[in-house]
Amino acid sequence: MGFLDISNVTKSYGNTEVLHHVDISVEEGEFLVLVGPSGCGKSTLLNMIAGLESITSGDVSIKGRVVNGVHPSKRNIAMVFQSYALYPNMTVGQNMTFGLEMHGVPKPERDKALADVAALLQITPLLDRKPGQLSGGQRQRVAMGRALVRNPDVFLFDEPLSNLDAKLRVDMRTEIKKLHEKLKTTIVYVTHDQIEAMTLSTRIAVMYNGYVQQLGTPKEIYDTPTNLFVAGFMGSPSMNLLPVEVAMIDGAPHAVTTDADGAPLHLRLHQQNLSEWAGRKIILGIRPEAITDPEGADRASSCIIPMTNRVSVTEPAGSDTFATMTLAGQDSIARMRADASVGPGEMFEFAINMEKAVAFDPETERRIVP
Amino acid sequence: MRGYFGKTMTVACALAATTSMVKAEDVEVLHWWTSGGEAAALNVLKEDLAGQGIGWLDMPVAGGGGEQAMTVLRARVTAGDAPTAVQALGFDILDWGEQGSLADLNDVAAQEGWDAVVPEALQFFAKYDGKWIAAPVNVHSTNWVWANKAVLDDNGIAVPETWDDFVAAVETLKAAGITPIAHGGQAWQDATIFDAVVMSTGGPDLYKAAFIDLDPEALGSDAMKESFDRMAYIRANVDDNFSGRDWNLATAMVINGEAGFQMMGDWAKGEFLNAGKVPGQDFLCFRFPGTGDQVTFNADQFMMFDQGGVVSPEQAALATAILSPTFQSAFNVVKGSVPARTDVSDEAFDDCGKQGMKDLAAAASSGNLFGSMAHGHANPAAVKNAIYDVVTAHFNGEYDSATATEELVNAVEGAQ
Amino acid sequence: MSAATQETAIRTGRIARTFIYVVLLVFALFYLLPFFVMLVNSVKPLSEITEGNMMALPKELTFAPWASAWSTAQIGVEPTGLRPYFLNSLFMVVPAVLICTALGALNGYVLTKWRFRGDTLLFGLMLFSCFIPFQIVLIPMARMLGIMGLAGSTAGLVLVHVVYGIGFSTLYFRNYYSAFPTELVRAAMIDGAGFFQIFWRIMVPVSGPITVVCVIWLFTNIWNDFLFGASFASGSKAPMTVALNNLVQSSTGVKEYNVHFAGAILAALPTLLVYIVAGRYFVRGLMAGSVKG
Amino acid sequence: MAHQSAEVDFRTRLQNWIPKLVLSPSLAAVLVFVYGFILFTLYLSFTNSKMLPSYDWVGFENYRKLWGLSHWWTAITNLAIFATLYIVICTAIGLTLAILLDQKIRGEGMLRPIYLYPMALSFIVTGTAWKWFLDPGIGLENTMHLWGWESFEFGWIKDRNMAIYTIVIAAVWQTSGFVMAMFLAGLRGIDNEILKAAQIDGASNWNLYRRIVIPLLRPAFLSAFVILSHLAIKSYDLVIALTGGGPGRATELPATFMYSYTFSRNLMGVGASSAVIMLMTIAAIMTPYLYAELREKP
Repeated sequence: MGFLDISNVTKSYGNTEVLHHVDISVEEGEFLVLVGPSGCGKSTLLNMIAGLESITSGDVSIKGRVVNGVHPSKRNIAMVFQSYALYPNMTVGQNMTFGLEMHGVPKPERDKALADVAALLQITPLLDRKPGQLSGGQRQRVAMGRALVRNPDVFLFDEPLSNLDAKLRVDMRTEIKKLHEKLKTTIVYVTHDQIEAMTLSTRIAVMYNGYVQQLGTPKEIYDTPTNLFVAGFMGSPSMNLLPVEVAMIDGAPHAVTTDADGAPLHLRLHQQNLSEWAGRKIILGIRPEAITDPEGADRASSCIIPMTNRVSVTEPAGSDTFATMTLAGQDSIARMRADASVGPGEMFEFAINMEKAVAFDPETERRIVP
Repeated sequence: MRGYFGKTMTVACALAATTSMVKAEDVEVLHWWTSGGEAAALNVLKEDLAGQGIGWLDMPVAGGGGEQAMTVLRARVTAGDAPTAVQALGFDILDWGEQGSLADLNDVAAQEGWDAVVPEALQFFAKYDGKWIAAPVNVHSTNWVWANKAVLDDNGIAVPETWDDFVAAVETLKAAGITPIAHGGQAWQDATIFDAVVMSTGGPDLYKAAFIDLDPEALGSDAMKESFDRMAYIRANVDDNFSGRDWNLATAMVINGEAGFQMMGDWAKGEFLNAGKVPGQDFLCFRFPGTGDQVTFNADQFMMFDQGGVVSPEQAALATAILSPTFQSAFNVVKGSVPARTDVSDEAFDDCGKQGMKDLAAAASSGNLFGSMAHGHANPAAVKNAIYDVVTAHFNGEYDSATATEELVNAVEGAQ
Repeated sequence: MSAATQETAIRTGRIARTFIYVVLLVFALFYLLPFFVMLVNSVKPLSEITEGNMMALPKELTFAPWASAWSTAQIGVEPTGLRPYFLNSLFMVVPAVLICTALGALNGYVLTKWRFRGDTLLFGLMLFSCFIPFQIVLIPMARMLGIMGLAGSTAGLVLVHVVYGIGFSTLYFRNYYSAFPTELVRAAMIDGAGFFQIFWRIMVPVSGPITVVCVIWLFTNIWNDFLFGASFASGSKAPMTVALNNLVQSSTGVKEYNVHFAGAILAALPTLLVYIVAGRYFVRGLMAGSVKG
Repeated sequence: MAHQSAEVDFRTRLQNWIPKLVLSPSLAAVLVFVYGFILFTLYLSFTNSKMLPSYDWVGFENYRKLWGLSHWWTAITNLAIFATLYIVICTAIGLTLAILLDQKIRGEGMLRPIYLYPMALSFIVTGTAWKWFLDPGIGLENTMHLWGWESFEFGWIKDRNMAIYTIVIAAVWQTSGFVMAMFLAGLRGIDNEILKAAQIDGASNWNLYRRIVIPLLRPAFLSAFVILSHLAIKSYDLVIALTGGGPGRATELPATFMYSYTFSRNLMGVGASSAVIMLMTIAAIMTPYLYAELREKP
């Protein structure tokens, strides 16, 4: 039994079930990110943990106590909202200590907690201001401060960074990560941004259509996505998903497809069990960074194969250069070193790390486990 | 209604309630006499009661010649909170009598001998089912004509005795560039003239048959059509601006010499007096031509609401005070009307007042005293208003006389 | 200048501006005219009114009508003027407005922040109640007040005004609160604030603008009501409008128009004051919610 | 809340009930004092109630009578004319004034209360001022004549075909300022960036208002419509003070009709049936509006 247990939880509005049998167990000090496109049920799940929405069936328990139906304020949780939800009529200090006041904490203790947290977040000079006088980043800090002051069992974050501009978002991301490492708190964090999910979490739950599609460490999620949705959703640029046919060539399974000019292309598959799929179609998933210029190829890999193809577009992104080509009749992206010399329309010899390639069953959309 | 339950509810209702608990020795009086003279006259009554140790809770609601007060009364009675005494007119009193809400004043009446001094036509409205249910205060007669004496003299016009005299006088004034008739175009004012015109045209027989007996034949008769023609003539001789005008602004036109005549009840006298005019000297009052012997009246009375089967001593005192000759005289001198009892001395009254009293006594004894249709003393409210509709529509040119006569029959029938 | 003004991005030329000012002033005249008629005639002797032109300025200036309307005019049997009734109105209008505003705010809060199945229907029912003509409720209302023992009392009158004011006050607050972020309420819930604590500490402090709108609306309507006042609290507890009506509507007495107009202006002073003082916040309040639908 | 495996504390359960408890007094009041009374009126309309409510059932007799009255037809025709003109003109004037007042006008603080104040006055006496003003003999027409414009004519209030329009004038006078405030608030709430963008796109002022601003004011239009239609239907004081329903019965409205039949003519049954017809009309107009409005924002 974990620190925060979500067992077999569902949520229905009327006859429509919007969340189906969710099971997640979070250990103390873990940073769990719920990620998924909007409408996937991640915020609903968070609100159910918070007690803001009722649980249709199943249990949520915190520290071994089932909290279904327990008032939000009695769950010893704190929440940071997307809009920060700072009370406009109160000063920063009042905002941060409102929860303690409501819980009957005496004023001297409140003041001490406030001073500590304000120092930690470096917002001490702002305590007498009203939220309206703060910048976006400052409000974000205050919102976090309000949660920290409570010293709760679980922190809940509801897309806390999505209202910030790009640079601030990266800074705050780092800051949250630092805070977590320092305070070792248990966090459930909702976002639709897979980079936030990857960078912050100790574990990720990818959600879609009311189901948890995959629960695992960032590396598991990234390298071995359990299905096509997770594969496509996680990673940027997203994984190239190529419809290919498996054929046995020289006793080894190969993916048979076409290149940009329509010429046949045979890619040796790393997974031996794909022999069973000979003559059938699969979807082959290759991350952009597994298709590189030969100099950039991963030398540790045991299965690098060459492929010549025509490049249609190149996008230098500073640290890398992305090359778009047609593979299996669709646009695919390769990630090359920044100084790789390639131009649009040119033929180029790529190196593909087939060890990193994953195969999916086109019928079930699930990964074919090696 | 004010039982135990009611009180607990009041307390339970967090709104701190201060209900109008009428103290035993107080009378609560609903009336609509709020203008200076009227209220001062009523104060005589209040003082009288105060002399007997009876308090007066005043509850004035003006508007629409008592209509507003009647609406309020209905709310009060429905709420189970009826006032002690309520000013009322004509058929309203009988309607309340029919509801059984009024106290039986027969004992007081017998003691004071009301039957002998109150004219019979008036008793009709003060009694229900043989029981006195209201104490009459005054009698207004409504078939008066008011004239500016200077204007009449300047144009060599004598007081017109007949319709033809009147037409001649009107023509003379018109020729002289003076508005012959001052009038305010409101339904009740139109109807006030209509009362007099019908009385003049068809005599008391037509008036009684049409307005009191509601005889369809009388209502549709040629004489009725003739009356409408005369209304049309009057309409042709008021100024273009008459519509919607208050009656007292019309009176002001006579006072200022802009117009020659106004047909209006005796309350118009107050306006003349208030403007410093002297009856007989500056202005004249006479009966509408052709109605010299008749009086159409309306009478204000006070109904007494039943206080649980008995007439309370306060109600008896109030009723007695109302019909006392001193109050009758004091009040009516100020109000412009004449006393409801015919044995009051006319000493305190002015010329118009004296004549009014004489006319009333004469009409009462000769059977020429009739309730005014226009003022709700000839037929019930629904019928009255139905007649108003037709008279007003005709006066404003919507119907010609033939149509109006026809519509009158239909309207009265429909309202019964 | 108005507090609600914000920089308008639209530019207009000189001729257009002149035209705008002319139009605005013409309308100002249109709105002021009846008031001018009332004011001018309230400072004339009666004789000047009955004989002359009512648009003309007074030849003889007199404030006697004002004094009379306030303290000596005949309202009932006693020549009390409007003065005693002023307090009656105040005792009626203040509690009614306070209760009705408070209920409206609470209802708006529930209907936007504590939604439940069927809440919209309930709101629709409340809103539709604004449209009921008062004439038809008079008799049944009298019966109810009688049953409750509130007939003829100020408390009864307050109850009546509260009941028929709730529709609009709820409408105003509901529209206002629906634009207020629900996350704040959720944050306060997690912070441990209860239903009333959230209302009092979070909602009320931000409700200033809409409260102004609601109070102005209710104050004006209740202050100017005649029908209920006359039916449920006449006599010595009658509100100002009933007294004014008694002053103005005498049917067979002498009509002192100058006193009537003075009385009318006196009776309207509180509402005029409310409009002038709170007028600037009024537009701001409307802006903050009620017209955003 | 199907699965209650854990401690559900009392406070939480209370918290779930408090909102409904808070709403219930208002709701109970509305149910009894509005809907209860409507049912009562409906019942009365089928009885032969005269001065006071009675309980003698007469079926549709009152409705038959009602529709046979030329009076009633006048009243509903007048309401149609009055309500349409009143709502349209008030909205037009309110919108125009709001737009003009939004042009950074000097003295806006002075003008606004002038436009608004009529709403604060009761028609009991303002009606008299209007009546005088509209009276050709003593009001505007007379004044114009005195000023030398002899041919000026304005006698609508005395003309039974035109009198209803004078009611419209006075009603517009009373409420258009209020409507102006609503539109002004709407205008002030519009994001200036939208206006700037439209100007950069080359829209003239006219087009700017017609194509951008007025469509954005939709909520203000709707609020104005609710308030104006409710005032139009309830207009009573106005008619009584201004024309008393005259000349003749030319300016009778359903509200005055209802009052007159219920209280002056002691025909409460007919009065109740007219009230029922009126309520049905209101419901027919308002329900689709309320439905659309309330459904839009779930």
